Amino acid sequence: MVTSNLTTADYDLLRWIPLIPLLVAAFNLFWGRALGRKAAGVLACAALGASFALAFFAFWQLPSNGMFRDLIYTWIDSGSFKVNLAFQVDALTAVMLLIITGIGFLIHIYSLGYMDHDEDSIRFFVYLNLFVFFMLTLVMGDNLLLLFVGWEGVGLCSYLLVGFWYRDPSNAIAGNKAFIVNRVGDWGFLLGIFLLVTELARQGVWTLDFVELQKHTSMLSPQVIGLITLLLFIGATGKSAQIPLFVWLPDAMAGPTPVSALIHAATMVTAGVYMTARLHFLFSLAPATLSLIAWIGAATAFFAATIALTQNDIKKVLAYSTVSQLGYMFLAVGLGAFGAAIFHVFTHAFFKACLFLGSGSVIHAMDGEQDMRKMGGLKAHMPTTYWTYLIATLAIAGAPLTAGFFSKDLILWQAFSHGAMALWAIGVITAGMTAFYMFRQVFMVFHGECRADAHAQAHLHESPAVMTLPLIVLAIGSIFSGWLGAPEYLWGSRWDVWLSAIFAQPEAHHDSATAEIVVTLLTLGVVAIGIYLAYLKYGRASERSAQQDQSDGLFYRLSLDKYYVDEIYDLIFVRPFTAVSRFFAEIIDPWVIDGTVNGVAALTRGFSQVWRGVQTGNVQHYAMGLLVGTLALLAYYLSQS
Amino acid sequence: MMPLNYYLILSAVVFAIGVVGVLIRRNLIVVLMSIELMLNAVNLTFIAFSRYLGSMVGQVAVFFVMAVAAAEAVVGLAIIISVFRQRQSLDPQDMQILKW
Amino acid sequence: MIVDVAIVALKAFLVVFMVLNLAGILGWVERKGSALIQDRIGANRASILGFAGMGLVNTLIADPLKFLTKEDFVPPAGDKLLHTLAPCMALFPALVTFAAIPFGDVITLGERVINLQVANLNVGILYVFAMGSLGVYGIVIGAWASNNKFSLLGGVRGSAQMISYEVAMGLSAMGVLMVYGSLDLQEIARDQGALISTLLPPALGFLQPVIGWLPAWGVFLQPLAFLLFFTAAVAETKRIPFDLPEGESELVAGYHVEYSGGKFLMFFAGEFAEVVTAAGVVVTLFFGGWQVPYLMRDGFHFPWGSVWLLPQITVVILQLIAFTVKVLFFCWLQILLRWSVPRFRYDQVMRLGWKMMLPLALLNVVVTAVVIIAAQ
Amino acid sequence: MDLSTLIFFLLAGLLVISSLLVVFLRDVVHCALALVAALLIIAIFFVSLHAPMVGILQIMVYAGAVMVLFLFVIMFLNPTVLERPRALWWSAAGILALLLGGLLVPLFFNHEPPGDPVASTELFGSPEMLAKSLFGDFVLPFEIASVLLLVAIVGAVVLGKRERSAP
Repeated sequence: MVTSNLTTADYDLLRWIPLIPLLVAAFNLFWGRALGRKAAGVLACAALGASFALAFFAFWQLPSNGMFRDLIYTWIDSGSFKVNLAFQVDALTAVMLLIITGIGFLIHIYSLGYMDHDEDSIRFFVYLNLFVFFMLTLVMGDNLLLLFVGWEGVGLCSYLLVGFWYRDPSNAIAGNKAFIVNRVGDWGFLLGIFLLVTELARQGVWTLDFVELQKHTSMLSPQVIGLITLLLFIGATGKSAQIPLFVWLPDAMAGPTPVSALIHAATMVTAGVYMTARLHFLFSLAPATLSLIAWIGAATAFFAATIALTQNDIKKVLAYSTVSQLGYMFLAVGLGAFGAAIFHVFTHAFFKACLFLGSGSVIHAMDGEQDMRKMGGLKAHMPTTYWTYLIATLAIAGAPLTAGFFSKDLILWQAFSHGAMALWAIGVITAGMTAFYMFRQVFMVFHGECRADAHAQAHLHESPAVMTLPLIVLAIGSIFSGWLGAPEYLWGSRWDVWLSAIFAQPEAHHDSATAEIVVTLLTLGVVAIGIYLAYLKYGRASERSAQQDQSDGLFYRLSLDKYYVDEIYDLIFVRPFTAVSRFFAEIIDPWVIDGTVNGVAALTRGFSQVWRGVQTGNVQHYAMGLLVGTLALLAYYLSQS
Repeated sequence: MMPLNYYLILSAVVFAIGVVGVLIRRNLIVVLMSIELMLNAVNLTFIAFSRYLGSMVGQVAVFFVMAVAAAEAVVGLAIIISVFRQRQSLDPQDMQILKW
Repeated sequence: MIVDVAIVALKAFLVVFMVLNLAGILGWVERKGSALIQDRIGANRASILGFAGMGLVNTLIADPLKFLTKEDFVPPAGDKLLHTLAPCMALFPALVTFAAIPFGDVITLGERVINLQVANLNVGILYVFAMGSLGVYGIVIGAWASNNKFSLLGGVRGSAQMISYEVAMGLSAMGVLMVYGSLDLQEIARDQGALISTLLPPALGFLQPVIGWLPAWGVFLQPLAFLLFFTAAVAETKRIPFDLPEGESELVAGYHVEYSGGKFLMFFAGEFAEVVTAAGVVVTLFFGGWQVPYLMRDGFHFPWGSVWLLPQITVVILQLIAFTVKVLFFCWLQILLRWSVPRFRYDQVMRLGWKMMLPLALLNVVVTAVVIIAAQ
Repeated sequence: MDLSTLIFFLLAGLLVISSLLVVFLRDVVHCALALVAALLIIAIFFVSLHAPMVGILQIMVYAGAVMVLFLFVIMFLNPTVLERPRALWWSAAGILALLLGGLLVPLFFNHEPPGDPVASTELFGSPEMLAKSLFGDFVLPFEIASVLLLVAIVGAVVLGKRERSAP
């Protein structure tokens, strides 16, 4: 493992990066109505812009091997156990900061247009700002506890935002699902933290501070580290929608699309990846856990991709593709290539946000219609959306010289160069499937003739500039953001240099550039095949209505119904649990517990009824009582002497 | 020169009588008087002890008892007056609303 | 042993005899005095052989006889026992108070030392106050026992007034006690024999020629205290201008409405006995008691140095005479007051006692304390 | 059975009788007078026990001030009804009180009476000695007592004052 030798510097500008969104959220919460919906939204965007500026400023001044700290105050101080409320920014955090504030800024602007017609847009912006605050706390916190606070906070905000349109019960249920499934993960995460603290305390070290932890992890035995990392990873699976806890993410699409873009694509779902990267010094000491992570990652990627193949809801497809991409990231983590994982987080943020926003713009145009089978031929009506969407699709599919190309290939090459051929193969196939379903989507939505009904067609329109501008920016980002991490045989990676101070990069065998190129070409081939199949099935024969896909076989049905995972979970976990709860709610609580309480009360009342007769209110009776007591004492003393 | 016990027993008896007064009288003023009686019984023991132990402390204690007794009598009587104004009676039995 | 007892008994009898007779005489003096003041002739019928001057003797003999032969009336609804007890309670304290007042110096006959004071208490002044405070019971009980609204009112007033003025009286006497540093009246009287010049602190030396030649009487050292004390004493005697318990104009006769005959006589005598006692106390505290200015044990020592030696017996007699004269003077002064000053209203009495005399007495105490500390 | 003993028992008998009267007389004023008598007797005991100062104070404070206050209040309120003692309470309280007396008395018999110290001088109990210990060792309690009295005065005034609003 590496011992972080970062040069620390105090920098009390940091606190304002998360604080500004919080303050604005509070302000809007109380005075937003007075301010008016428009102004409140603009204010929220301004907040994001400000903290983005600050973040960029900090990033600009940050040396790649340096760290900024900002101690606000000591939060918990009991004995030798101290937890500071302090923020830190190192190279890793800086990247996350830029993603969160930057993409968040764009998405806020987009939301201005998207939520324009919504009555509750103030509430929306409040939640959004709050989310940003918690997310920043998560990435900036200098200790595990603060990270956990952010962790729970973003969970809460995701719940609030998924159930934003709470008047439709299905949305509320989706929110509950997201929340509850996350609880399972958080349970593991919390246990992991406890175990870590207690184990270190047993060694006489009381700390949650990342730097301290990194210094002292060597004390722990491998088994303990393995257990800790496993528990922490459970948390990650919850937050980042990995098998087995991915089920909440697709349902979370019930929320407004900007939410899906910001929370469920760009930032929150990558919290798991960030956490593992932040604690890389732990994970890299637990090979067993790492391999498990790698396999789960790969499995998730593949599995989600197969589901995404057949979904007809435009956002569902994107949701599963997100899960699949997250799978890639964890694959990279599992290979110990944290840098690659973060890199993919970076690029993925751009093109997935772009895709979601584009889908949002489509849905906006179709006013609320999400079924791709009712779309088609929108290319003519909304060119900007189409082109940005296409670029983002190429990026995610991994077309050459796009962001996805670099990041995904980096991961695959890591797998290959580690000699994990199975993982590599899965990765490659998944890449192919990714290309397929993404282009299927493009063809179904934008090409062919329109299958929407006349009324919908009537008011098809391009989205306003406030929505298309972020699309363009993101589209540009989804091309060039990848160029930072180009492989050796091109102009080489600034990325690894930037993060080198944080992670000990597992040496990819750069000597064999030819091998790398060959592997890349192979992947490209598979991707091309995927695109071609999609074209065959949907692009060319676009006059065939998509409905007659249903005639396909069992495999298709399985995929379409998401392998019945939800049903299975429902059967195994939900029903028994609800049954038990009902038992407690209807038998134990009213009869046993209330009975006990009421019984005690009745008992007391009965006794009081008897005893209150003693209190006659007559002073002389009390005096008599005094006298009796005195006599008793006297008698006692006399018996003594 | 009397033995100490004589004084002690005497004051004990007076004290007991005072207790009886406090307990049985139905006139608050008399109750207060009985309390004064008890206090004086105690004073007597104080003085007797101070005489027999040859220390002034007993007399000082009596001095303070007097001060306290005076204060107690004054406040007590004031209370009695205001109570009497309220309910035209000095019988503690008529002042039993402070219960349950 | 026996002789000692005899001497004590003699002294006690002497004092009581003197006081009672003085009280009787005062009864006559008051009549004549009031007549004098109001430009009347006054009691002049009781003449013996046409010599009205003998009226004094008459009042001494005839008045008591007249009272004692009157019907002793007890109100039927009244409380017989208390009704009889009250006058005694009124008279008793006035008489016993005098026991603590020295009427002469300590004289030595042969080897025997005789203190011309009935009871030599080292807490004498306190004893005086204690007895004075008992005086109130007479009125209160009498008023209660008469079962008469007027008398009850008189009793209530009386108790309140007595308590109020005891406070002022005690506090004003405090200054004197501080100056002479003793509670023993005999010692206080003796200390007043000295000259102020012996007491003056060097800081006030420039006053030597002005007041140095004065005897160290309380009235010179504590003028304010004298005024307050005298006023309070008059109030304690329940006579005009402080006759609220009696209140002839509004309460008929106040606490002794229902009294007649011998009992009334006892009240009557008790009142005058109180007058005498008050005079005695005032004299003892403020006017040198039995002291004659410049008269030491062995004769006169004048401040300008000349000495006139006298035999002890002469000295003692001079002192006795001086004491008597002073007391008579203050009795006369009180009677003068009673006939020349208008009565107070009840609230005025209370305000005077609590809001004027009490603060002044406190002020006097404080100032005295400061001066004494400074003088040391 | 010398003179002093005789006097002692005489006074003691009087004291007990008067205190009994305090408790068992029915007229309040009689009770008060009986109490005055008891207090005076106790004062005499004080003087005979070489505490003349305290004795005189006893007369001044209790007989002179407190009891007069009692009488004043009695007359002020003038409760005409004679109270009627309660039979039940008679028995119970009487028994308990006797029990108390009976418990206290043997309590004293258990202890050896402390030896009479050197026959205390004339000075013992004189104002000087009382003042010395009062303003020496007990100066703080003394001040506190003064504060207590002040508080009592204020409280009494507040309580006794008839508030305007009252009819």
